[in-house]
Amino acid sequence: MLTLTLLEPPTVPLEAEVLSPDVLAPLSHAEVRALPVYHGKRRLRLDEFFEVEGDGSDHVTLHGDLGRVRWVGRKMTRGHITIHGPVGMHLGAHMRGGHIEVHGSAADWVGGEMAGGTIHVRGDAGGQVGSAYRGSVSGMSGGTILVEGAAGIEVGMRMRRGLIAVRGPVRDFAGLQMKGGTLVLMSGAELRAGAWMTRGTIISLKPLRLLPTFGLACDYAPAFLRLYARHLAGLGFPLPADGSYHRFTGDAAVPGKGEVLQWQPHPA
Amino acid sequence: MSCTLGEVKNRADLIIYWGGNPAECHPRHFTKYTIMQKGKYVPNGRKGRTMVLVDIRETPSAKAADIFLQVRPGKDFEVLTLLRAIVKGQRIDPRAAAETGLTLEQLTDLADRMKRAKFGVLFFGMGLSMTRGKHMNSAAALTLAAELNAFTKFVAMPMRGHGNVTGADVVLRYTTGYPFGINLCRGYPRFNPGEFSSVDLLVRGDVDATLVLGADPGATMPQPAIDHLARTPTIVLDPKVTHTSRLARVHITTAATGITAPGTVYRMDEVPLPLRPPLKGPYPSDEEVLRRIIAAVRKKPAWEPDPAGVMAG
Amino acid sequence: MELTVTKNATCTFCGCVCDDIELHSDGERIKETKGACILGQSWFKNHTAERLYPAALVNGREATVDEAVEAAAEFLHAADMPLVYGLSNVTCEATREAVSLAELVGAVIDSHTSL
Amino acid sequence: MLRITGGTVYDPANGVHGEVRDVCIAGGKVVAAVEGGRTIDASGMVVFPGGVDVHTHVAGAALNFARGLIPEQHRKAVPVVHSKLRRAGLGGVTPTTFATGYLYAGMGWTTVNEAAVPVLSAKHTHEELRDTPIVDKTCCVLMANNELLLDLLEAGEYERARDVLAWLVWAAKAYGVKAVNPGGVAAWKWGKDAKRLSDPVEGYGKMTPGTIVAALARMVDDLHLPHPLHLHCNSLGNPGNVDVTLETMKVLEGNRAHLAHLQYHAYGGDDWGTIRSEAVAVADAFNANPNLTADAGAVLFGNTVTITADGPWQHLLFQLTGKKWANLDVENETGCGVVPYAYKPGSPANAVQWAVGLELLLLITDPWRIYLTTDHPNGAPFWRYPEIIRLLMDRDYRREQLNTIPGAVHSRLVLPELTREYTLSEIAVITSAGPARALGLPHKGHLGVGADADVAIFNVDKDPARMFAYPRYVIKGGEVVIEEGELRQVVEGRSFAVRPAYDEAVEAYLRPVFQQQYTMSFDNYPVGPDRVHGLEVVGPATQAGREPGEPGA
Repeated sequence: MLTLTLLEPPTVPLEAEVLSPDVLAPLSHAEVRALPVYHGKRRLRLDEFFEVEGDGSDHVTLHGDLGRVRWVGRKMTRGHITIHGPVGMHLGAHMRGGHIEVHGSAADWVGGEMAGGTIHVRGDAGGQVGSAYRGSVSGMSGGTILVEGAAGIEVGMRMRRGLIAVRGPVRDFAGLQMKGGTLVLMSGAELRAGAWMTRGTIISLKPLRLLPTFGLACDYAPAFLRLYARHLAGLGFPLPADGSYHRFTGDAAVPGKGEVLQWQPHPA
Repeated sequence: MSCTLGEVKNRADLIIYWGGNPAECHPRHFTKYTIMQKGKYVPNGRKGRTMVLVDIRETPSAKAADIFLQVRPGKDFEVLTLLRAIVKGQRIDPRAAAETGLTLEQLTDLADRMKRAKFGVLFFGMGLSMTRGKHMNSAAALTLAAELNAFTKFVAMPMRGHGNVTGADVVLRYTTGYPFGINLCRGYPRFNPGEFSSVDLLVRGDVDATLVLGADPGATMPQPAIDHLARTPTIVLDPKVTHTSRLARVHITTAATGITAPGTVYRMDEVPLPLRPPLKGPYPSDEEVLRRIIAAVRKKPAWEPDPAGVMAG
Repeated sequence: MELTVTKNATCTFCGCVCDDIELHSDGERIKETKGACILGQSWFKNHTAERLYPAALVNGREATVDEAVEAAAEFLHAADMPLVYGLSNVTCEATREAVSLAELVGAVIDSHTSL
Repeated sequence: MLRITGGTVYDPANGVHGEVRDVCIAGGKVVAAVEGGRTIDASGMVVFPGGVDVHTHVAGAALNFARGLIPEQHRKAVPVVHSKLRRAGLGGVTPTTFATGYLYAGMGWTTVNEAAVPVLSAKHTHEELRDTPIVDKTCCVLMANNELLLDLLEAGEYERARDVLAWLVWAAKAYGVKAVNPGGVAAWKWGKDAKRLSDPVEGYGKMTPGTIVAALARMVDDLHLPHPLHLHCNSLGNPGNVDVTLETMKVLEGNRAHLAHLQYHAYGGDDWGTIRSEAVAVADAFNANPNLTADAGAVLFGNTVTITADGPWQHLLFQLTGKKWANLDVENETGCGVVPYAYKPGSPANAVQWAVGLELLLLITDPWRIYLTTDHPNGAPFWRYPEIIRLLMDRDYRREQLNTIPGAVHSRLVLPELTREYTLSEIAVITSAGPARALGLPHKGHLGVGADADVAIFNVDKDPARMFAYPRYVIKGGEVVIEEGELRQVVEGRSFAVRPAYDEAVEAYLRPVFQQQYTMSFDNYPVGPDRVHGLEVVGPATQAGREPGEPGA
């Protein structure tokens, strides 16, 4: 067990991609303390910012106001990171495995281009959850991201596989250019959900203001959804047992074969 | 999908302005580059061209247009996306289309004109690129133009404002690979719009000193950004004492670009042009002041980035 | 007084960057702007060769350029994460130096484009 | 002053093929002897003249356009971290300007020819070249779709066209004349192409690609430019384009030409499914035409970005790959397209392209006429040249690599049958001596007395890829820039330009036509000599006189 407590919030962003079990687990206490972090343009030691308790471990706990601490869990493949407090951008970016739990909010790019593992944010998340970085062909290609609070714009942009579920409302362009995977919106989204999507599924429990290039295909309660609902319920995101779904397809502009399932409380 | 403005002058028979008001913001655009010119392959000038204006309100530019299409505010992305679908022959629900403020008929007519044009051009302004959807609105315009090349020759380009912002883009790209928002804190260029864009950096309070040149954020940025500029050391190089100068720790008056300072600037289509300053002023150029600051920094203990601090892949 | 004529001058007010302007100036002010549009006219006439502003200000007080340059260098050098911002109405030659400076002080460099 | 002692010297231009001898340097030049100064002990090492790249795209509007299009590739690139010596930048498929200089010098290359410059944006190209350190530079201006020229040729005014061309070359401060897809880009302005040499060019009555090629090659020879017409043939990259390439060799009628990236012009077959190598036919015809030189335009498997003034080809690539595409047409002059691309060994078409580049290098008998290039970044980034050297020098390695492509493709190639292995001396020819000669730079590509002191010193290594990727020393203009494989000093490069003779009265013709067809002022069009960093006017065809666009006496 390794516990890191932020002494005081950094004055400029602190890039700390070393805060990953893959890097930390094999190290001694002293080695952990000496790891490099980047405070703006300065390379400094980890222990100049964090009180370090314990030796390197697959179980890492972070405490404090980490809102400016970026790249936690970058490229991690194993282990657990638990964060008590807010955390900065790029949490779990390019992650391949393991588990990140945030008791607080996370900034933009949670799970950017992640390929596997689980990220659970108890508070809000910023924009670009599970998204592609600028220019990349694909965003998230596997794994699970659960957000209990709200999320920002471009959630799941260009995602190819995996699951993103957001309990709170999300802003514009959810599932932008989505190519696969599932995006569950428990409280709906603002504008342009599913814009330019080619494949994949967006499930929304609230009505969405879809683009005019989406068409209503049918009204149904698909069998696979019951299975999926069981999986989601296990993650704490239960879908309603009653009602049915409007199934929209689009985006015809691409043209794409994505589907948007919008829950209807009363069967049509 | 772009071209230099002479291509438009010589060839374009369909000219669309979207979310811009050239009559007031780029007054000579019509007469020097687009609709009014007699082109090599458009010998009849204005008569040989169709101009379409798409905007949320009827600006003075509408008077110059053959067709004015009034889009409901915030629906530009929807209209461009609809056009992409219509161009590809996709079926659209007329009621859904009508929510944009334009009828399916109007949209289909525009799509047909675009496909039938011998050489079409779509100029998009800040009404598109700076409203809700921002870079995706621009992407929609560029994608539509690219896809139209399956039918005819079609280009799109932003109506960029402010003097030499295009030149900044050009120089940043060849020195760093990226057009704007470049982080050099680790000694090499990194790019992530939103993370390294000035407004975001200042609003979040991520930076702890700012050098401002060729801009007046103190007059244009949101208040939290201005507050941060006032709170942290700000340095301004400008031909005038600006709003930003007044909240800055340091202001240096510099020569005015093209009036008292020589050099190179780029037109919105990335054509480089020399400056011929008519006056000799009392102030040094930005270039010279920057060189002097560089020389002063070089006298201090060097900041050396960590060669091992490369964030791979 | 004899006016100096500058042909094919370039106006940098808007993105059109018209380079066919004829300027007539008396050494201190531009008196006539043939070919410029209404925005260009006011741009050219709004700048003169006069000394209307102090050479430099440091903490709101007039200073020499050398003092201001030294203060600027000190702030940027000392900062952990400086920002170089703007570049919308400076020459490419100035932008080129701005990149060099940004590199030297480990800054973020950004233009008006990102707004 | 510098003496390099004990090295095994390869200086094929002076008949030196692996002899242990000293190279002495003073004043930036190779000299017969020096007294004192530094000595580099190159015992057991190999000494080459600095590399010369006859065809690359390292600076200018098109490349810079591409840079902006591929942030995802930049993230994967090897960065250059700022230091006291080095400016920051990125390597990768479109290196930034400073990185370009470091990377070329870092593998012993000291002169590069930027092969595609529109006159309209030549100022920009020179700006970028100014920030491309160490290497010396030349550039070629794009002419084969220039409407000022085509209109004159259409009207039968050859001599005035030649004067215009000469004026444009100097206005751009260029070194050579480039022709890209002659007539095809002009047609592309209407969304059309001109693939065959007899195809009419959209917008013209008499012009065909064939007449344009013939006229331009003749003009370049009439003007005695040091470098022949730099020719990107029509129908680039299309299956079955071998006929166009062979016909192009004929319409040149004995005028000199340098055929750029020949690999992209040596295909048989009817479509992408049946594409096959026609390297034998192309090499045979090429061998029989001593007026020609060529560069390989070799392809290596991996990610890159394709950039060419050949707009129609780029639109086709976009349709084939369905990925990003950007196109930039330049008024009255040219256009360019940009498509990020990955060459995959599993793709039969890509496998053919990979093989054809090597085949041409192995089948063309005279190494003095074929040069190593990848048409950077089109076939592969230039910093991968050492991998190609290994493929040329080591047939066992070549055989291994053949196993990585689909077996069914072998029957469409001749590569499996080719046993030739390049010698070190031949490598020195195709990377330095040959391209220097083709460019007409007498002070480059050799180590004789009077040559520019550009020298690369390599460890002897069983693996030529490693050997040529990491020189022990690189000397540029007499200064040691790389030592023990590391950058030690950054020097500025020079820019060579020619000033061909033309009748100054041509300006009186050009001015009104220009004002009608262009959108900038005629007087702002030429690049002033003061704006070209390290400008050095070379070549026999130099004319003194007033600057283009400047008022006459």
